[in-house]
Amino acid sequence: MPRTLPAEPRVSPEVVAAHGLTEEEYAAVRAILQREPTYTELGIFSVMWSEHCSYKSSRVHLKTLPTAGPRILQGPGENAGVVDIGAGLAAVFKIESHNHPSFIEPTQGAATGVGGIIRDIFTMGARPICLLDSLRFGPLTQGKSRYLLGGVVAGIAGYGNAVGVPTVGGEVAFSESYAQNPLVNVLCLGIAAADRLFTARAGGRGNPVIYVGAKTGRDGIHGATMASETFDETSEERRPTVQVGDPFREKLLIEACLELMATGEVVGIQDMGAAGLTCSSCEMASRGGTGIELDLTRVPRREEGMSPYEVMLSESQERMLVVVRRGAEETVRAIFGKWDLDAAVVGTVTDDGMLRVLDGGSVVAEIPANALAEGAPAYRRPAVRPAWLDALQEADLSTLPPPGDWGEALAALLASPAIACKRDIWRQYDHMLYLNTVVLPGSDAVVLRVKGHPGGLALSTDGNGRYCFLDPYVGGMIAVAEAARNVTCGGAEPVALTNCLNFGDPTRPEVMWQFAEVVRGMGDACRALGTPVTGGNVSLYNETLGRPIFPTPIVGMLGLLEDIRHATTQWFKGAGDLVYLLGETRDELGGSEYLKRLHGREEGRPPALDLARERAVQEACRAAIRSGLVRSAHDTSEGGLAVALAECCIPVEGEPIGFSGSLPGALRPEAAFFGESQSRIVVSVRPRQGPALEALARRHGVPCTLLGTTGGPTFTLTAGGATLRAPVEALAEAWRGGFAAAASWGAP
Amino acid sequence: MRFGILVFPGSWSHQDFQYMLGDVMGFEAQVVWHKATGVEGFDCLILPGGFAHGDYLRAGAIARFSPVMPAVIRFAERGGLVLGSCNGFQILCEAGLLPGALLRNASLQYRCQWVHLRVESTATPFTAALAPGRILRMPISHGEGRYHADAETLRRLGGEGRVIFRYCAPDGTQAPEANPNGSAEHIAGICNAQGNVLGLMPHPERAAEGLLGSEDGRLLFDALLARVPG
Amino acid sequence: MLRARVTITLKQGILDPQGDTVRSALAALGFDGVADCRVGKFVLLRLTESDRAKAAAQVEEMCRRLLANPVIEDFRFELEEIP
Amino acid sequence: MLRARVTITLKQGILDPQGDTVRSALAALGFDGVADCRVGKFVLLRLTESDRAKAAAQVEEMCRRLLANPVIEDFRFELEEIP
Ligand SMILES: Nc1ncnc2c1ncn2[C@@H]1O[C@H](COP(=O)(O)OP(=O)(O)O)[C@@H](O)[C@H]1O
Ligand SMILES: [Mg+2]
Repeated sequence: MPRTLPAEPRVSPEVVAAHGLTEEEYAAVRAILQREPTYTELGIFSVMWSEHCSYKSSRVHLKTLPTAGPRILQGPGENAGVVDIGAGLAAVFKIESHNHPSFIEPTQGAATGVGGIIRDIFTMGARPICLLDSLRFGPLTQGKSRYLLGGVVAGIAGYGNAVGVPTVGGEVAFSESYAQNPLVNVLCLGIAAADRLFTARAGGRGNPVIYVGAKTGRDGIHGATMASETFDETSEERRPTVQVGDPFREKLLIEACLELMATGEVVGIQDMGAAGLTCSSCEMASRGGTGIELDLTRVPRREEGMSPYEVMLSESQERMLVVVRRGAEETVRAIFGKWDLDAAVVGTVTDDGMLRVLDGGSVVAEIPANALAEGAPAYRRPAVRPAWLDALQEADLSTLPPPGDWGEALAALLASPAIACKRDIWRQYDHMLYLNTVVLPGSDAVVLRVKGHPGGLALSTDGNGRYCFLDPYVGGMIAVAEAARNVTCGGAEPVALTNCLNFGDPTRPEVMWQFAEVVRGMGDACRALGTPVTGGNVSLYNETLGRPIFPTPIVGMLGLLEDIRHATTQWFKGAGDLVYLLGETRDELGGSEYLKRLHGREEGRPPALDLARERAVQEACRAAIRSGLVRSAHDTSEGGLAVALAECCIPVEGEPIGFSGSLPGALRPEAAFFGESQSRIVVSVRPRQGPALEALARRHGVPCTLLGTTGGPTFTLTAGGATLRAPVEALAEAWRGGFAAAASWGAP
Repeated sequence: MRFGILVFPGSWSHQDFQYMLGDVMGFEAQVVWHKATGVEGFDCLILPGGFAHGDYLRAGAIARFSPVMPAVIRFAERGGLVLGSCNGFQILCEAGLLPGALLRNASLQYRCQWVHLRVESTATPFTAALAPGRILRMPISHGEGRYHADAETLRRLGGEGRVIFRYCAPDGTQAPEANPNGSAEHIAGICNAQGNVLGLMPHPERAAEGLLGSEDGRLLFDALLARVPG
Repeated sequence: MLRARVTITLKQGILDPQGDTVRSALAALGFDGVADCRVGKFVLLRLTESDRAKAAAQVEEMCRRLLANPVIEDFRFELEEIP
Repeated sequence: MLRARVTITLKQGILDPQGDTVRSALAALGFDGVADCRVGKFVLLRLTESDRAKAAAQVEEMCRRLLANPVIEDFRFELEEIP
């Protein structure tokens, strides 16, 4: 029976409620312990059973996602997913959110998010080689959104650059729904030897449990609980939970941990992320089927007078927990000493299944580890289709006033911050370190070579919250399909994905319905496209003052190139090439950027998705790339065909190349130009290779339409009896300058 | 030719230099931990990019006191070749091996991008085989690369042919838009009076393979090969 | 004329990696008499206001609204007369 | 105990884009009484030395060797008694 320290507050009903536990959950705690918890134990239960750590609302749905495949070495359940990429190598990757901290303090919130996801990767024994950032803010017409954007980008740059992991891609989108609740999702990928992976399991009774890294302070106590609450007016006052990242220490931690792993002495290793020492110790014990006994007096600290409660719940950054073979303590100390990092034996592995916490001589907590981890509650919460959805979906989009000038409408879309070139963001990130970036940011997917491998990897993050808002099932499918399509355009075969699910308060039946539908859509798309889910992260309670964000799944797709020479970009390569459209254009304007930007409406049904067609189009595109036909490939996404073609014309730097052509058929012009029909890819080929491409498409059963030719100073597209014409220079200016103008970022 | 590539806590380009010099160019290249006290046996030392000691306080300020630095200084004084790129350039300035200092970029933002450089002088072995005026394309990646020196120093550097690279437009002209960080006189790289110590903000190791978009970075080391055979 | 010397530091208890690193660097140089080190920002403002009380109120307001980040930083300032 | 408050600024004549940016940001917020703004660094050192003269000599030396770079920066410091 643990001793309650005299200084600890009494566990009253109010204290229980303040810890976010329901009455039923508290009853379950008492049933597990067969007594009242101490204050420290209450804190431990509260963080471990928080939504953030326990996935209590989402688990039943996540279980429906496909997670297995011949290439999958590790699916969900460890710190990151692992994919066999051949040549004896494995790609280890995962995406994670840091939405709530980034709203309170954008720079440090985003920075510590980067630090956290990097730790998840090297924990598995992989050297982190790249990051991608997926961001959502309110409209840039609002000063607060510009401030958050600037702060978040500075935070990612500040941490990622210094720690030496290049940020090679990402995406950013804007909507009023994120104004009080920005999203900051960061993906990290690392490379490991496929036969030298590490897991977060505590094994071997008597093995030492070693704390390594930075010292513990009162940082972010209850961060995990904060990420499990909605915001109100007082949120910005929750100062003490803000943590400051130290990329320098993290860099040392990466090197020291990889060096330690190479010694063969490591039994299990886990980073201290949300819920710090608590989460890492009970999860390692629970996964290993063992117990852990910790002595808090041995935990390195940087502040005086910290209580056991504070030490267990601190979320100080840049710390890891390692279990090594007995007798290897000195090896650990020597390696960490070389890197000027703390390493302290703080406990031992036991075989009684308990997380036992000692403070000096007395036991301050004693809980079955498994009850905290796998044993956390799981709910199938009520889910109800929102009543307002029908009206939104049925909105009449048949009679939209056409713009005065189609060319100006295109320029306006190209300058829209959602579509405009994001160079102003990515040039603040080192995106070339490690000499891998073969296709730089700016194209559909980033392509990385992998040293020691004949091919490489392509990556893209995608997720259209507006589509999901208008139809979560279709939106969920499209998130997967679009990410896969981007990777295909880069010349790679999509093989697996990680995802971050950002939603509102799960106790609202409408939000829960959105969640369930998005997951159902993602699962169907994953099965159809053969891309299992290797893990991810769920971020709920993304709402402020009762207004939830758009349901926003972010998919991070991993693609594999068997030959790095297949790396493909979206840009036309010269004048006189033929431009084709793979796929089909339908009358679909619902949920489009055109509708939002030019008509201020976020309504209608998102474009339909036929998964068989999607798969065929992507296969055709990859086959064409592999056979050497394709000079450029670019999928159509936000802004539709006209925007996609214009983007092919405009490289990030250098001279744009014109285009002239038409889309046959009887569609109305706005749908032809700007509708966002799915499963379409624009490719260019040398003139004499047109017939070969057409034959290849026919073999794949994919519609293939000759649109026109590249070259000249103008961009001309005819469709539905209308002609869109603009000087390609003017379009280039709109696309290249749009973002800086909207973000009020000065020129160089 | 044997290269020693220094590694400070927080360095990150040493791996890239080792790959470029060793795997791509076929030199012997070895990393040297900053706590080493000797640098015997090397013909050329590389101080790579990164954030040594987090670049806390000032870039390079703490690294210059690393245990290895006295040996680096002796090596340079005896005429050994030293190349500092990015953070390495900053450390060389802090250590007094090169004049001036590198300040925060005028944009106040980090910049990672391709730039063009004009070879201004052949006063160092690294550029001895290149024609002055030649344009090279290489990436930069830094937040503190704005070169500063007092007027007298700038005059001397110019007069003695010690400005080795200046940022320029693709056609070689100098324009403020082509200066990515606001450096004085568009300076991207300088050398010491003897010419054996070169510091530059760009990353030659990132421009050594056609796959990555440029092979111009190799030229600095090809030139070396031409001068010091073996 | 008045000049404000504003110093801004991270709040007590918030990790200051820069300060910690500088302290170790000083110790490595032999300066072992530094018990603690915090690194912050310094802002020097030349003011057109010549009334001390008014100037102080203005600077206080500038710190609150822009110069310091109230979430993680504390500030302090003094005014000095300059020619 | 003694505490040193060290302020470090860019030398006169060196472009300080951060100072200029802060000044414009202040002006945009309506603070138009700022004639000039410079942004520098602030280092707060808690010293174990209790003798003022010795402490001052130590801090002077720390500034010269590490805290400030004489090519670009000036420094100034004061000592204050703390409990
Ligand atoms: N926040 C960001 N950080 C880094 N790169 C970004 C960011 N936002 C966009 N990019 C890059 O800009 C390009 C276009 O992004 P996006 O418009 O999302 O493309 P797509 O519509 O093909 O998904 C991509 O190469 C992407 O990596
Ligand atoms: Mg795309």
